[in-house]
Amino acid sequence: PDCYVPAAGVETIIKYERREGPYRIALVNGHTGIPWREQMIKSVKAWAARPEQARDIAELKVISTGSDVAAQIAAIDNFIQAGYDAIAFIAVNPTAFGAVIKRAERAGAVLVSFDNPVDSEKVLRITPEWTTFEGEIKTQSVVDQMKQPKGKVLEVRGIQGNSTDRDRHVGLERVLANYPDIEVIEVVGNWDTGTVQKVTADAIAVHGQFDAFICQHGCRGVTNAMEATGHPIVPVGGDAENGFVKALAARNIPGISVSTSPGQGPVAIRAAIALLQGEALPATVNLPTPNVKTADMNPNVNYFPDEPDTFETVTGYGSCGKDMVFTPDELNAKSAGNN
Amino acid sequence: MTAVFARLPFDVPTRSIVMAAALLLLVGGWQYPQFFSPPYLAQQLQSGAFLGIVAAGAMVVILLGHIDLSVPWTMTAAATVATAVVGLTPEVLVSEKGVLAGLAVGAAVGAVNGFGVAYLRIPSMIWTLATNNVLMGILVYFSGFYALSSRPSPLMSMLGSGRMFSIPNVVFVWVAVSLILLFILRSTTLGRRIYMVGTHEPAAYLSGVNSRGVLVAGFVIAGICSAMAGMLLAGYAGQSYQRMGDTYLLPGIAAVVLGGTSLFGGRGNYSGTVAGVMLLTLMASILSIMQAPEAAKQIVYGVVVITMVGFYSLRERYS
Amino acid sequence: MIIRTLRAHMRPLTAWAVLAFLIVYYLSIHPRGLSIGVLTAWSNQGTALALLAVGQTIVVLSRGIDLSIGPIMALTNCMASHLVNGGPVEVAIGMILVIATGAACGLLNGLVIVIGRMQAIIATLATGTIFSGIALIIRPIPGGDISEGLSDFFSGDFGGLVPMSLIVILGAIAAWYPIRKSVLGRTIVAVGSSESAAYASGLRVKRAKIGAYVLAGVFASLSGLFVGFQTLSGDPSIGLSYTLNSIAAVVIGGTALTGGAGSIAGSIAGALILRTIGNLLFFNDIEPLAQPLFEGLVLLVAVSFGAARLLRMTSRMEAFQ
Amino acid sequence: MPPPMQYLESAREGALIDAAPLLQLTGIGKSYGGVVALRDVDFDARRGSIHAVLGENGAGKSTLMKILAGVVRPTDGAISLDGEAYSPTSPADAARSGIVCIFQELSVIPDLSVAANICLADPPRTRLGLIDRKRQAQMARDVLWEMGVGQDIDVSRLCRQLPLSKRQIVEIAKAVIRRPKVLILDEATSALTASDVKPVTDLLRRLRDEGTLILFISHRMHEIEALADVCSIFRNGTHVETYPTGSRSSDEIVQLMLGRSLTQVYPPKYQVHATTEPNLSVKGLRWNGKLKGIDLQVMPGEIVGLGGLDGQGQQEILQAIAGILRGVGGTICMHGTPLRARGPGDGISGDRRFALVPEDRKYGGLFLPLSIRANLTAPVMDTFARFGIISRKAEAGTVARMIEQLQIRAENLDHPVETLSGGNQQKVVIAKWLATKPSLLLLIDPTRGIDIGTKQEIYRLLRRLAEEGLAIMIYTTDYDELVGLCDRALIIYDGCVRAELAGDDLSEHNILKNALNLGEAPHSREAQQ
Ligand SMILES: Nc1ncnc2c1ncn2[C@@H]1O[C@H](COP(=O)(O)OP(=O)(O)OP(=O)(O)O)[C@@H](O)[C@H]1O
Ligand SMILES: Nc1ncnc2c1ncn2[C@@H]1O[C@H](COP(=O)(O)OP(=O)(O)OP(=O)(O)O)[C@@H](O)[C@H]1O
Ligand SMILES: [Mg+2]
Ligand SMILES: [Mg+2]
Repeated sequence: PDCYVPAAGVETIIKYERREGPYRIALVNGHTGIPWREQMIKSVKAWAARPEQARDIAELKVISTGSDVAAQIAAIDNFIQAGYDAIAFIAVNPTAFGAVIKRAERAGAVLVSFDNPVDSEKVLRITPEWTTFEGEIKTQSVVDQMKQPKGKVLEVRGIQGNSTDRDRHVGLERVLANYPDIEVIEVVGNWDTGTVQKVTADAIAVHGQFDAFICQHGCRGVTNAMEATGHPIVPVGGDAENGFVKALAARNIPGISVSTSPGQGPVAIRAAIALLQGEALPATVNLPTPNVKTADMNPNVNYFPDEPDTFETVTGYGSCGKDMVFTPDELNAKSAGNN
Repeated sequence: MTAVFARLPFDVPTRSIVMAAALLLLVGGWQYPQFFSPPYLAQQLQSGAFLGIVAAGAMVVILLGHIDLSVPWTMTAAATVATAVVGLTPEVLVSEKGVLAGLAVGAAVGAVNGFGVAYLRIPSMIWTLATNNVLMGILVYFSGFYALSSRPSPLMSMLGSGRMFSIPNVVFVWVAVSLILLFILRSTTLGRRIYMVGTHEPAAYLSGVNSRGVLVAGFVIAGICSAMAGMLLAGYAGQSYQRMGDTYLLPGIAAVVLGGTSLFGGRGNYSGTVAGVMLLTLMASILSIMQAPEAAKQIVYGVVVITMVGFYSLRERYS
Repeated sequence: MIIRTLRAHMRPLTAWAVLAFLIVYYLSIHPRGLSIGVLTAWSNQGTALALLAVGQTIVVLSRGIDLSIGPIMALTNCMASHLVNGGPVEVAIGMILVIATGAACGLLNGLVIVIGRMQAIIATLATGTIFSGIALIIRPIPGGDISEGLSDFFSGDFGGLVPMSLIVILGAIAAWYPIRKSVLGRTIVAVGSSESAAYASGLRVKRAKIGAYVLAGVFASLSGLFVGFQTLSGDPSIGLSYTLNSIAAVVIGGTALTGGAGSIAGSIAGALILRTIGNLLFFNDIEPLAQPLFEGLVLLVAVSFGAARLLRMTSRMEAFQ
Repeated sequence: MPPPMQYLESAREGALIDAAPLLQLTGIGKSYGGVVALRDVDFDARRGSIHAVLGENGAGKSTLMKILAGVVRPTDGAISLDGEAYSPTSPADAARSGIVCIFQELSVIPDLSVAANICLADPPRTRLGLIDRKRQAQMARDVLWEMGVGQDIDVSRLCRQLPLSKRQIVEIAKAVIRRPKVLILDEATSALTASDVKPVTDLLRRLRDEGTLILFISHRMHEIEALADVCSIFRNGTHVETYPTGSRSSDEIVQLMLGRSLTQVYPPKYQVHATTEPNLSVKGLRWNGKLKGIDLQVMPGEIVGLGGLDGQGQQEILQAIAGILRGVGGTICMHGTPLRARGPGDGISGDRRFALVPEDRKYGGLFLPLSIRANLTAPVMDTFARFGIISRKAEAGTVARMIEQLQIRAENLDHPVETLSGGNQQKVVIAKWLATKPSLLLLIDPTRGIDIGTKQEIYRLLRRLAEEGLAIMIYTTDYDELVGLCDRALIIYDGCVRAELAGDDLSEHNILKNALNLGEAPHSREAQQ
């Protein structure tokens, strides 16, 4: 389908020999205890449970291995050994999977990596284009919503050492390079609301006022800090957690919410099935980047007053097909149920 | 300089830290004049208060000669349960049941920690690690809570993010917790017994102290402190979120030790812990304002802890 | 005599028995059953932790603790991703440098603890953050390159019979036993058993303590190298969970955190038990969201076995040991 | 009384001057903060002699020995060994110069075997540099046989598993195997049982005859008289006098040690009224194969001693009563009703109060770094607390009474209890338990390592308490004490009461006879002294 946009400069095509379904498919998640990941797992299960998909799937196995890359490698090895047809995973460390990829190749298992993709052309990689995500879309929109493109901007970064953080930072720098009158102050928020709030409040205490905020994840912390310190309303760019979007809408803060949806999970599984059915896909696929400005926000579309603040408002990639849309109720129904 | 140093009240660690913190403020203030602005100082106190409440609990456990590694998920669990209960009972005042529920979670976790350490005799470092993992497991599994609201109660919001006379309310909570703890440690039989059990538990048993009870009480106090910090943090952030406690565990322990409390138990003053919290908080925000890269922050952090703690252990040795 | 020996090694033997049971159970539910591939995947996963647990045990035997062991592993792993690649000579020099770095980190720990007279927990907590910081400097984000030949060698198997990683573990045991029988090893145990007695007996307490941390650093660097072979890259953030798990492995393996008594072999069993439990989840139908809970409960139960001694207790004073 | 200096002079003129001193101390001083432990000490000792060092608790004996052993650096003065300046930096360093010290606090390594402990400092190695376990075991056995205790100790056992007295033997063996020029025993015989004393004294004499200088600290006067060639008396951190053994009467010695005279060590005994109901009665007490059916009774007003060889179950009897042991069979009644204590805490309140003064004050009796005040009030703080809040005033009153009652010499009650000397520390332990007003007092070796003056105070106190109606049961390794202090003594052998001695039957001779189970093997050799 048209949502599998090949990444710029990537020519490689991935194609496997067609096999007969239904397939045994595994999903190997890394970190546990992160709402985004939980919602991702729920979306995958919700998607796989629908009758149209259930036909193709003989077995869906989901595993979370935690932050230990050795455990994740072993999990994938185990599924390869056990003869699963396809394994989708979010890499804990993008560079660690060279050896596994070789073993998968030998055993004929299809690997699909997404969200935090591996640094290898040999497996299918599905991911947002992070530099565009943070740069052309988020940063540009924030700058456009500023009164004039000058002054101080606070950049709230994510976990240091993570490749996503690196790419996002590059995206921001690329855009702001065009605005010499904008001074950027960087702080590290670790993608978690409390830390984001603390470092933002600290920065406000020291620098007085900012003319805009650009934040990666946990951005409710920025709006909270603004409110707590009585900071004037200025544009804020952030991701798409319900709490943040609610805050933008409720206090009419100009800004933008850009989403990396947990719907990446079902997209990846669908791609894996497509590969098993013999379809060809570009080696690196960039997902569309849903986003919405404050002016265009609507309740129960862009934010959900009845859902918790950690809910990811963009439940799926609608542009990738009707089957990629999930209602909150459908996801919640999946929460604690068994496989 | 040294003369002034010697004349300050408090013990050596407290004095050293206060000096170090003053030095930090001076140097920082010279670079960034905003350092002396009341909003900045208030902001530091606010950040410090969360850590301070965690450290208060950590100190009790450390005085007992143990350690509590379950802080991160105790905080998260208390905050999650509290906000979930608020979601179920949104009526004003009734929703404050959430606060009680959160405190109960903290006390229960503390009791389980204390049970394993005191009755099963499992080393606390490993038992509390296990309870921390179980708590995380429970929260991840039942993120059915997730379907509930994660809104804090009015009390939590008021205390966590409100201000009075432009001083953050959390600071008042911290002061109250500190006063209560100081009173417990100095003037109650429980406080005495905490020091005794921490000094040498067999001697405490042979002196007729119910050492198991004291251990459980200590862990319960710590659990309640963690729970309070978690709920206040939820009040501050306007929501509960997973991993909210991760950044408080090691700094909490470091603050206590920087304050001169011995990890072997039985020795330490609460004033030192307060000073330790201030120093760590100041250091963290100054580094963050200086835009120091993460690597530099970590290195500075480690060097400061080694220098300070090494300084007083050597000073104690050779004076 | 044999009974006495068995009794003296009760706790590590129990750990090995539990491990044997888990392995058999794991193989019995694995769709592929016993095969060299399955065995290799299993032992590869546990080896890094096992090596780390060996280092941690040595420190614990001296009644210390090394909370920087994970960061040392991360740091040496990152160094390896710069140094252990290229031609054979380069690789060899690289490995020597990596191990020397581990030893140097351990030496720093030992010196801070002995000369600075600091408690091990706080000293290594602090040095650990320093090592993590350095790791972040030399490798800001995961990546780098590690000799593929070595990787294939160490994460493969030996003649299709034994996983190489198991041989690595046996090598670690073989390397420790002569040390344990040396004066240094005995002094480490003596210091852990009673530091004041060791000092009063004229033993070189400081040297032994420093030695224990240096050895721990060396084993941590071996662990960092092994992770490198497994992942072909360096990652500065792998430390923390490894530190805590190494302590858990030591305890499950029957070494008392109060020092003096314990064994390397027990800790290795402890490490492999922890990893095998993770593996067991794969083919049991456990809800993914329940996995962390399950793992937590298993750890809780595993450490609770330590309480069994209380049942045999004939004097209430024994509880305090 | 002539001034001390004259004694010193006369000693110098005596037979001792024939050889140059091996060890010579001049002007040694040591202070810990404000406390002066040693002041301007001059002290000589010669090769081939057993030189006893006597003094009250806190006189500075241990500090002096620690200086010689390199543990403590003196603040003033100089030492010469064999004519050369000597200032050791550690016990290892001292040992290299030939000075080995057995410290007052045991220094065996619990988790190493007896053999490993004995060969700890310089183990035999294989060609690869590893420790040769076989030769090590052989060397250890050889030393133990040389000491005459070879049959008693299995060298492959862990020291943790040995009773205290055997650990002390290991400690001595560990020092002897190094063949030191100077061997220091700081109360190293205090935990030895009567049967172990003989081989050790024989060994020390042999070493002396081979030319070793033995510095010997003990509070057991009869040991010193039997063993020492020369005695030096210390008081209050100063060296008072040195004299050849036998040249002073014991009254003189006591006077020199205390600076005053001591009339009678043991207070007179009183008649107990046999009509009263027993305070404590124990029937058929069994535990873990170590106690095999013990029956005993203690009347109010009575002091009952438990005697016998060390490790026959005496301590366990007291621990069983206090509820420390688990799985105890038989009945224990106080005032006629069964007592099912789960530890000393159960004796603090209620109408059946008992108190246990434990064996090792450093391990079980005191919180060394905590204040004297906190230590004194540990078991009773609830009595002056309301809702768990301590009333400082009530506490101060109680503490003052305790200090007064036991004559505890403490400078500042807020200082750590570890700054007190051994004897005063022991008084703190007793005082804190008396404060609970027990009607049954159980004591385990309460006068171990305590000087004669303090001992006498403790004996008087115990007698006075008995007169006030307390029932007292005391386990002691000192037979003299059993005879002098107790109204009745139960001699325990192998977990059974071997004999009950009272009145004129209560003599050292009878005690020893029964302790050795009527001269049967294996301990018959030692019986004939
Ligand atoms: N009196 C003592 N009793 C028991 N242990 C001690 C004593 N003094 C020191 N130690 C322990 O022995 C270790 C080393 O001893 P210490 O520091 O005294 O050596 P040192 O005299 O400083 O040696 P150096 O001359 O090399 O500096 C310390 O870790 C300390 O814990
Ligand atoms: N660590 C210390 N701090 C302060 N004072 C001390 C310390 N150690 C000993 N002292 C003081 O020094 C004096 C001598 O102590 P030392 O232990 O040498 O006496 P001692 O003759 O061995 O007595 P005892 O027979 O009771 O062991 C005592 O009065 C004691 O109070
Ligand atoms: Mg002494
Ligand atoms: Mg002494």
